[in-house]
Amino acid sequence: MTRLAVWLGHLLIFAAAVLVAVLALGFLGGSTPPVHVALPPFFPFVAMSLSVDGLSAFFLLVIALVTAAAAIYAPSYLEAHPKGAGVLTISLGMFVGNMALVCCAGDFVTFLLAWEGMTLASYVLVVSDTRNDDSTRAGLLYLVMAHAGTAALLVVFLTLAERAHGFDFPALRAAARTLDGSSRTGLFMLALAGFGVKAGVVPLHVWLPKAHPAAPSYASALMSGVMLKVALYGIFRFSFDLLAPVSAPLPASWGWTVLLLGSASAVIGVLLALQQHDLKRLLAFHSVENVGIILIGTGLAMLLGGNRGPPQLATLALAAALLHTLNHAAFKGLLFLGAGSVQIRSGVRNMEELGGLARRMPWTAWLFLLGAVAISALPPLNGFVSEWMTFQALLLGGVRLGGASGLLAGVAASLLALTGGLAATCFAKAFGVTFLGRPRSAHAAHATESPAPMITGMLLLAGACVALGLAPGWAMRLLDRPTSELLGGAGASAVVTAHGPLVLTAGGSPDGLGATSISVTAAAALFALLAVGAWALRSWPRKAPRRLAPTWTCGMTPSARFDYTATAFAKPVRLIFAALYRPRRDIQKEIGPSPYVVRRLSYAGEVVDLAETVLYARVKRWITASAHEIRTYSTGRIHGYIAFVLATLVVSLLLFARP
Amino acid sequence: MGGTGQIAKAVAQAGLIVLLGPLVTGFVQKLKARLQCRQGASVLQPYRDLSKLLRKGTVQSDSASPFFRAIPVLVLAATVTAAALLPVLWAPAQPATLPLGDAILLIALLALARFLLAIGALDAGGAFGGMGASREMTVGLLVEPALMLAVFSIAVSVGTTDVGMLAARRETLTLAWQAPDLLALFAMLILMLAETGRIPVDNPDTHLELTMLHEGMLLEHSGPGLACIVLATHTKQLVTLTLVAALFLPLGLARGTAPAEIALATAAFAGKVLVLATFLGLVESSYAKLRFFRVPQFLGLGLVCAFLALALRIL
Amino acid sequence: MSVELATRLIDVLGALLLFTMLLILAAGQLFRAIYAVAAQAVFLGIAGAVLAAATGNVDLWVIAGITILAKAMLLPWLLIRVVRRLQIAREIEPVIPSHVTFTIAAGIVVLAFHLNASLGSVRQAITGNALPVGLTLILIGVLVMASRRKALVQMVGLFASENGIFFTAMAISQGMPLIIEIGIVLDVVLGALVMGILVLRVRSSVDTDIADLESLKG
Amino acid sequence: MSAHLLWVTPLVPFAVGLVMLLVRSPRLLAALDVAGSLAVLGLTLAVARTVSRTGSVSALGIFRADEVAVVFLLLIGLLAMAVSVATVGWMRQEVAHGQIRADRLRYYYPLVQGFVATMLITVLADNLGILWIAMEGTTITSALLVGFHGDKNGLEAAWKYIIVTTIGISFGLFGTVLVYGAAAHAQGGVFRGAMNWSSIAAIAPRLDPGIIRIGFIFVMVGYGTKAGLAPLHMWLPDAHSQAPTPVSALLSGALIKCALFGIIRFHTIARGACGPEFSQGVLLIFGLVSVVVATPFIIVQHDLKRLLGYHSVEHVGIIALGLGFGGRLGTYGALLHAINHGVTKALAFLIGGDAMSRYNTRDMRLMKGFLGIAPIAGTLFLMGAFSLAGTPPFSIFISELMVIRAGIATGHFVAVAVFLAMVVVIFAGLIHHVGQMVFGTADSNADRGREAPTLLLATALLASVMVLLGVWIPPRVDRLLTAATEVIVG
Repeated sequence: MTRLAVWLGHLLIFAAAVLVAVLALGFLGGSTPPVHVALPPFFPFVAMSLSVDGLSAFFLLVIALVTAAAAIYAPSYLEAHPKGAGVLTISLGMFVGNMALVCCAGDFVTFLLAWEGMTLASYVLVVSDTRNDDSTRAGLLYLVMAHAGTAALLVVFLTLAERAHGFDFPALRAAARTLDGSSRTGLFMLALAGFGVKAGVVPLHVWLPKAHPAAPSYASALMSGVMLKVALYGIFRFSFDLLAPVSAPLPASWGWTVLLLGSASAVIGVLLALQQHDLKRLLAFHSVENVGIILIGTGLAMLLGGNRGPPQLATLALAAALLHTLNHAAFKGLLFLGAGSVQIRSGVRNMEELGGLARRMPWTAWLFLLGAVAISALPPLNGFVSEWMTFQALLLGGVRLGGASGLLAGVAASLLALTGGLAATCFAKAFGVTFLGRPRSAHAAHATESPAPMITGMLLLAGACVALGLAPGWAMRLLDRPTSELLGGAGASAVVTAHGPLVLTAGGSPDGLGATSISVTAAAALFALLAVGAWALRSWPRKAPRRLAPTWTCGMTPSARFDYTATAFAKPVRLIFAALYRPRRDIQKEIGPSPYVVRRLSYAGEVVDLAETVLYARVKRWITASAHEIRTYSTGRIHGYIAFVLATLVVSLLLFARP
Repeated sequence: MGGTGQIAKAVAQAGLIVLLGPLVTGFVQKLKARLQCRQGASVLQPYRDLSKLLRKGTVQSDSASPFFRAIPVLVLAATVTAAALLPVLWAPAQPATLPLGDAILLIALLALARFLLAIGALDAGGAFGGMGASREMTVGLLVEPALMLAVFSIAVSVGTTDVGMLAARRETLTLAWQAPDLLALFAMLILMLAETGRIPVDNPDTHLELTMLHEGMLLEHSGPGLACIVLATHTKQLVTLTLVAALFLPLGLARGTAPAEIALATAAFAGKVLVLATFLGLVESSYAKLRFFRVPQFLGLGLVCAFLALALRIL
Repeated sequence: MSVELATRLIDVLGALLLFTMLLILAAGQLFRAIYAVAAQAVFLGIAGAVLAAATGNVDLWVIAGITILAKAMLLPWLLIRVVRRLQIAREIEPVIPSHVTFTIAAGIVVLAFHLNASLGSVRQAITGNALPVGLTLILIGVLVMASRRKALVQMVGLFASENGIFFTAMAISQGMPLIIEIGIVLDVVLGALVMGILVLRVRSSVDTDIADLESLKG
Repeated sequence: MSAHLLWVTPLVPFAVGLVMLLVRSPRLLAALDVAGSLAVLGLTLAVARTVSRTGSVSALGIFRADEVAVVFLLLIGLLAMAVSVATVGWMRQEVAHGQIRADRLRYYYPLVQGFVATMLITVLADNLGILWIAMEGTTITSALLVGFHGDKNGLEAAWKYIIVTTIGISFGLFGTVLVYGAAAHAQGGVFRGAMNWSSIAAIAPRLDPGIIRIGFIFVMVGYGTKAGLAPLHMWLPDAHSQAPTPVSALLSGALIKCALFGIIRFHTIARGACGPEFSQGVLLIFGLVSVVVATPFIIVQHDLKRLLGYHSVEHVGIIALGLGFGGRLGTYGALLHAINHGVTKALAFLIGGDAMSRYNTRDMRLMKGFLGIAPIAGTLFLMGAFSLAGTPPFSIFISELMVIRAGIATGHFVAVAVFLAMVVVIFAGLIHHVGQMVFGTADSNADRGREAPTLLLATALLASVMVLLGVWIPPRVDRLLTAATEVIVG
């Protein structure tokens, strides 16, 4: 009964997602004017409305893509994890619907209500395992930070609304025109903080790696793959649209801030991800990294936009950011779904207890590998395309801007390069330790392949990864409307795929000389040909036999104990960046009769997230301590109560009695 | 010039690199032997090893996944694709109509090869593969950004990251060398040592488990598979040398297909590679291998130089 | 009786009220405090009578009568009964030293007259110094409650400060409407009853003074 | 006819209470209780209808119902009804657990009815003296209810409550006297109805500002004590935590609002006499202080009912802030917030009481997995907590939004910033505590009995109001609130 309901619910969500995707594609492909729908009045003082333009449509597409995959995937996932399936289905629907509403909102009340609805629905998903204290704590942290973010947004919106005497975005836009520079920037910073919390920008990211893994995996996929993007939508909407000055480039300080935050998030996110053993936590930290990459592109677009640089450079940067938004949704969704299969089939999330799954769950393994290659920005998949564009934009933009901003772009470029290398290392570890080698626990040894629907969900996203990687022209056409709306000028495809749909071009080089063009498609084709050739060479018909033998372990009988663990794999990095990790390790050693005979050797180590320990822990401690301090002032003595009343009266008489 | 012509040239140059790769290794080995007052094996020894390996049978780890067999192939393919992106003999006159790729793609392809190799090493299980993979990836994550920055510092001066165009443009600029170029070159030389897996970062000759980086990952490969990987290694080495050459000594590159031009270009190429290979040999026989955890400092130097080069260019 | 005379008399009575108030504040013994508050109520009643005579307002006579009945007889009687039932030590221990209390009281008086001085023509609406005196009585009454330990003393203080209110209320434009006054007195008496009940129940259940309970805090 | 409703409305619960004194059987008492409060609700609705038709109505020269009164009247009626329905189940539980002796029920119910009656009079009074008398009446009746359990803590709370609030109330009386004096002076002598709010408000501009200032301050401090504004609030957590649960619900939900009603009445007069800045300034300060003072006590609180008590302090502060920010928006928001907080807090108290008797403790750290043993009530409680914390789609979010907006509109950026910061911290504290209590697994000795249907009925009703006002303000309510705002702002 419930089973049927759950299936129906998810089918409904799937259908809705497909519908939205089709509509969004049509909208992005066509040239229909923005849609505006007025909602019936719910509250006095307020008129609510929906409006969809290019940007909204693009983000709707992002939402729809992952939602569709998750909706296929979820039901059979829930069968293995039966608690509260009904609630989960409903809250999934609420969650996705609210995200879509945020992207469609035409006024700030709708936006805010949908925004908070999104938060609450995802909170329900996070704490869905009500017995688990960790997820409860994670949910609390998530809610509190989200709430703080909302408070910031509230101030921004209300300040605008006061000048606008209205709530719909056109009015707010008009009101923002009348702002002076400093208050405009102040509002932008507030909005950035508000959205940054949800987007997991360092140092506001601490809730993210706790909350995302706590949810059911397909929900984590949606949170990491999509919800962060909804926050980014807010940033795009505010910086380029609502708060933008009429006929001047965006203030340089905005671009600087975003670029710096982006670079920091990218590097710190991936560095922390590298040290995780919990597969889903690792993926969550990678979301911080990827948001950073997106913000790098965004910040650059802010710096270059408004005729500070050649228009096509700004377009390139923004297109890179938007494309990476879509790409990250695809591969991060794929990876989380894969991790979910591992978790549900084996029952553990800790890589150290996994291993050897590639032979037991081949589909999951290969799809996860595909996602890993994509997220490590390795050719020929989609991750590489958007990162290539970002690099080009940084490079050419850096030259064009020169000076401090240019240098900043250079720094961002180097950090981005570092990020790529770290990500590759991290996923070599994640894939290798989880799926390869020998199983390190009974859980892993008895895991079985997950049912077809789950695989189908992953295949959908995998297909997206490949398509976005190999056919950039198609993806660029999706970006035309958003880019030209936000920056004016020609759309993305006119700039990036000027030399044909299969060729990526980075135009606008300083001395106008020929731009750089590459064709991932051609390279991939060559790669495929060469691979076939090499395969032929490798399996040349020869009499020499092919036999199996145990792995070489210096002559001892190999066992799972010989396999390299995740901790060991990440150790070099841990040592290189020790200043940041502050690693802690303690080794207990039981020695036998002679000090050279070691009975047992147990190792425990951990690294810290500096933002958490330095910032949040201290603030929390301070608040609690002062609260306890204040509390001691209320002795339960009635005389104190009376004295307070008397004192209050006298003081307010002294204060207010005379005009 | 049509797209097909370009592809043809690219494939030809790639083929050239693949063919000459082992020779370079042989040359370096010979040079080292001489410097150690040994006779040393012939410069053709690498070819013999390869043919021997190709004829041998395969012993595969029983704990490896089916994917294990595909890895050498993919590694080789990735490396050769990277080779196809380099200007060996020809420098394109104008932007290609059907471009293949630029320096970023090249570095990314090398990274892909490294990634796959690491996966393969972890696949068999066992400590050495894991250790090799971990260390190789660590070195890689330090080398890659530095390499990119060095390339960028050149690229920003001419506004493109297409290696061929870079070479052509810098040739026309008649090597207007400035401080950034020197810094970049210095960085590049350091990185070259790491990227070709040579002393002081790695030691291609050792098979003592605890000191292996690259070799550690190859332990479980055998026969034709190993052959593919070894070939890939040779190729990668020559690719790195050629990249350095293209960036810093873009001399005598042919424009057309006239025999004379080609001859000149070949000679120039041989000369450049010879110089760099000699450098490799000299360093390798005059330095000791660094402890692994000293390597980051060494590479960090390269990283800093590359970054300074880029910064100076932009400012 | 002429208005000036009434005003002078009211001022005198106000002074007496203040004096009794100080007696309560200084009282070291429960009974003294109770008698003082009773006396205060008597003066209050007299003040009502004076005003009634001055203005010929019949209601004020009634009010004066009620005041004397309820506040000068009923409430003190109630208090004394409770004290007897409790059989507690009759000393009044201060919570804060008495010289501090007196300083505060002095400050309060100053404040009251200062505020009164700040008022404008409206002062004619109130006979004589009724406003500052009433203010002082109220505040010092509360001060007594805040600075003395026993529950009963707090009740005494409460009544005293209510006397202040009544004094001002009478003096303001010949008193409030009769029903209101009656209602107020009724409330005061009821409140006193409830307080008495509470005090006794605590005494019977846990053997301590209710004003000393301090288990609820934070 | 319609005018007579005004004195009939409070008379009904009085009569019911008197009848109850003669009744023994608990069932009959409960039935009478429910019937009485249903009648009250009906009457309040009738009054509301009359007022919405014919504007303000007055009777006997001392009663008067305008829109402001109706707002609070409806709140009281709704809460009285919900609470008495919930009491049925709760009382069975208490008697079963031996918390209350069955023979004392016949004192409990009449007191509650009397309490309700006095509250009704408070909001229906036109004569400020009657207002004061009724207010003191609520103190006396509720003080007996607070101490009803008769244990040491209960009596302590009752004592603190009655003493402190009586002091406050007497200040209120003094303020009333001063205002009355000013009015009488302005009109040159006493006259019929000189003490009526309607007539005083009518001549407010002619009143002497100096004495009105002093009077308003006294009323503010006095009725503020009763309303639990910091730093006059200290009795509040004691009383609200020690009272029997339904009474706590009424105290927090309705009584506080009655005190605010008193303040609002004088606020209007003061606006007229000394201009809006003065009284708004006072309200603003008190509101802000209350919010700030409540915060630390909330985040380190473990006693469920004390937590809710301190939370009431915060919300009263918010209402005062709304009035202090002033303007139509702020006042409207304040009134709406009064309703929302009343409904939500009653809901929280009712379910909290159920939880307390299930776990037989007040310490939230010891109540784990409430959601597990009482799924429906747990869900409702979680909703209530989120609403109290100010998250949409619940009603309090809307009213807080209006208050903040009013603050920004009037340029009180500092106040708004402080307020928002505190709201976030309080949110953290509240959700932390509630999460502790709701999630997890319950230990074995928790009472896993099925949930009392009457409790669920009552709380579900309140919850539906809470959610409804969160997503949609019906036009009738909007009209009412707008009219009330007009009455206050003038």
